[in-house]
Amino acid sequence: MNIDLAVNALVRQLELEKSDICSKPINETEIKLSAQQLIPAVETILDAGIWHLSTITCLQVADELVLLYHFWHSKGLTLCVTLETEHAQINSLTTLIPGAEFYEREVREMFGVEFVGLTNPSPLLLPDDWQSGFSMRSEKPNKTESEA
Amino acid sequence: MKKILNHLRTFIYLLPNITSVFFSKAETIKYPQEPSNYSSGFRGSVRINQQNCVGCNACVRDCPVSALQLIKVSKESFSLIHQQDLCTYCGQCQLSCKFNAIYLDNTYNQPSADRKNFRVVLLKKGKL
Amino acid sequence: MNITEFLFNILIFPGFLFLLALALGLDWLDRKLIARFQGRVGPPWYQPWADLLKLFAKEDILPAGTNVVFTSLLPLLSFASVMTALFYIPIAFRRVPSFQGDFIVIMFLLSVPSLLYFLAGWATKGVYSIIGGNRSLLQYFSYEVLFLLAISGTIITSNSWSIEGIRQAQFEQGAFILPQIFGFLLALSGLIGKLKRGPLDIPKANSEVIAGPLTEFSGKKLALWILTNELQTVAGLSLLIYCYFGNLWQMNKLSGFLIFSVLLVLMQCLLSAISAMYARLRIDQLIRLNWYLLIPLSLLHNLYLIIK
Amino acid sequence: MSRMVIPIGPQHPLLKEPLSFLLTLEGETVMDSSMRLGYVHRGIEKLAEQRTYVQNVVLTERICGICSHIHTTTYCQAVESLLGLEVPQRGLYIRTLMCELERIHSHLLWMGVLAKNIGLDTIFMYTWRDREIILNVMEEISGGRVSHAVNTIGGVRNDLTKDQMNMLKESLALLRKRVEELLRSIEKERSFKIRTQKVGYLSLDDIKRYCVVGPVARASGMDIDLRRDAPYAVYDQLDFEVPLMFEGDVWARSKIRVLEAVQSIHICEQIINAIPQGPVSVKAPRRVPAGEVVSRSEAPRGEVVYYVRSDGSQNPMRLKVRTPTLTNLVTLPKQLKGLQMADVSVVIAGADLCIACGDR
Repeated sequence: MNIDLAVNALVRQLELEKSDICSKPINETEIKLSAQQLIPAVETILDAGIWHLSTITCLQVADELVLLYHFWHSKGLTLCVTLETEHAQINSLTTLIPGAEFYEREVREMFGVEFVGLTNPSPLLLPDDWQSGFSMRSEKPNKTESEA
Repeated sequence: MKKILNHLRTFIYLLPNITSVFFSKAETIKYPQEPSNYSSGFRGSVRINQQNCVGCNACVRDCPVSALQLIKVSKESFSLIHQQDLCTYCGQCQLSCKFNAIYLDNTYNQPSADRKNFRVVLLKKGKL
Repeated sequence: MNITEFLFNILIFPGFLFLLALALGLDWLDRKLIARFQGRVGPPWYQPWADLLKLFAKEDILPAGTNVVFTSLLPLLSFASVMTALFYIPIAFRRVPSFQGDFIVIMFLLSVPSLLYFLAGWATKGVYSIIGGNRSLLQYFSYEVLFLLAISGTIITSNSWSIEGIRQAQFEQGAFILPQIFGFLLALSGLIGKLKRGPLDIPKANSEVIAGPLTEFSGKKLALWILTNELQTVAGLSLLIYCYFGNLWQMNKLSGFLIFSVLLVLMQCLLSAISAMYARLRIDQLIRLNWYLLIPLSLLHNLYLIIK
Repeated sequence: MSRMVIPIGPQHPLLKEPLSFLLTLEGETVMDSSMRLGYVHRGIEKLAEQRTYVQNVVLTERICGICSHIHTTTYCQAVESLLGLEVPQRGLYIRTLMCELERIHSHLLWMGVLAKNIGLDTIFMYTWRDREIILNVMEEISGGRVSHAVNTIGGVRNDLTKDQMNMLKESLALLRKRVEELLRSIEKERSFKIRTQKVGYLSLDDIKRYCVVGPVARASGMDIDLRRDAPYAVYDQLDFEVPLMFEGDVWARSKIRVLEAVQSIHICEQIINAIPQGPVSVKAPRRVPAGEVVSRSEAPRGEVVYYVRSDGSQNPMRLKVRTPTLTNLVTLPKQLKGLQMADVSVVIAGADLCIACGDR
């Protein structure tokens, strides 16, 4: 099963709009979702036979955190979820994809996104007594992005 | 019979290898006795062509580790300083230079115990 | 025997200095050979001496909470027991006090260092030391039996419990190496386990337990442990030479010394080649191999010798 | 039997890079394990945000000491696609050549580490001796043994001369002989086989659940290779096979890596014969238009993912690196459970960890 069919299934199940889907360079499709839609979306994708989660990218745009779930199956598929910076919280994928554990732990440490249901929330990269906040968050939160 | 022999052979599989290696020349070299030679493209140390440099700052701007430093007084008088202890010898300065002034060659810097020796004035032009 | 001759015998020849030179020479040969098998240059001849001197000059550190007297006694005792065993083994062209049963004494003295090695692991209280110590004890129970069983084939054939007796029997019956080649190979594999050489260096496998029981030792104590192991190599190899090639030379002659040296070097080559050729076994694999295959084989071998 | 907790790492002869394991042992059996990373965390992702695109080429090369070229390749690919640059064919060919040389070098290095960990020092010395051939070739081509600095945005820096091609041809012929010899040894050598077979088993289902990539996945029967499935550079013009095995243990992984090295030699020979004439790079502008891109490529250890987001300035707004080591690390607690203490070294070597990659 290929990415296009999975995208169609996603659109059908979650009733997405055309504007939520855009294509990016190097065979990449991006789909914008809300935080609640993530788990059903990943379930749909797994059902469609796309098992490979490449990574989870987190980035800060203005005062929002953007989580990007990069899937791959001959072509790329990115699920994009936007969260508030303060008290950012999202469901963990580790029950569906155990391989997501390290990516979620890293994002949790570096950006302070709380993953609900993360199997092993102990620190991965930073020391146990780390107290200097979330190091990957932008120092200048007012820096805005000029979208092309 | 041949099968049994092959099976027995797996118990001493490396024997032919180690005997043939034993009678051939060693791959390692005795370091101080035999000097190691660098290939022609080896990026050993940063050099400059005095005439070509115009002090355009391109190499300083692109240096990933800020190992180059340009002290510029006017268009004619400037000096270019190379910090060898910071340099990673990546060759980006050579690539960025439009005038073929800065380049890397395969001579090798001897290490030094003093940090001062790593600060090399590559170029001095005009009055500073 | 006057006092100077006595001191000369103890300290220089054929006593301490000669044995030291022999042990370190064999060590150098081992390192050089393995290096050449692997395509490297290898160390110069004085490298083992330099290593030993350096270790003796180094500061001696022990982890807090260990008993200093006990941990110092362990390497000293093991060194002493190997030296005592060497006193009964007629190295080169030296006559030794031989008596019925000295074979048993030598076997006992040679196995003392292994037991002390295990104790060293427990005495220094490191996790790696303890695991290494446990492994060395497990290994002790497999190779020691094998070595004893395999080499007792020569006792059965020669009907004597002394080294000199085994040697004399070979003058009458011919060298035991040909009729007892299997016994020799089994004894050699037992010896590899005894000396903790590759592929049976399980107690000190450096990718798993760092240096096993010796992890926490340093300085003079470590030097003594290493020296013990090297002297054990000399003792074990010469024991095998006496038991299997006993008739090839006469005592107290220079030609005897030369033949003995040649045999010693050849045996060392064999050991080096074996340790260069194989990967380290796992401890359970070793025990299975020993108790399911090698020990029954050596028993059968002895049974065959008795019936014959 | 009493339980004992033993630490492996951050400094341990078994690990070539710092990584911390805590193993709970019962006798010699591993009952539980926990892992910590971050001892070589250098904050490269954050650092990249403060540097220009050109400077980041050198920075990404420093992520890994073994697969340095693939990192710059993936990064340059990403930036080039943002810029809309068309890299000249000759440049792409040289890039691919370096990728494949690096794959051989990495696999040989890994094989040596595995052999060292199981106490077979002879194989270790032989593979590292053969690896030296590759390093010499790479130094001749690029001027650096490990940090090649071949890539630049818009192509490659170094052109291949006739002499270099001849040297490459000779070296590859010698290397092919050596690698085939190595392949025979790991197929036949008995002590190697009994140490590595049936150790660290991963089923096809585990591979899917843990999203494992690269040779570890292919050794369990997962047919995935980005070079074939999503060709980048010039892989669509080359002819090669993706070896596949189904045992799923460390022995299968070692064999598959050597088989891949043979394939890589084959690819290199094709490249030398087919390389077109022409320029090797095009000029790239310093400012990158706003946009985002996910770039993927097949490193020696599996899939490397770069995510680059640009806001139209000289510096990237976000650079995310996902290295294949992370996917292999996740599976380690599962692989280690119930093993003998002596097999821990085999499994850790079998996963082919590159901690510097994983930490970034």
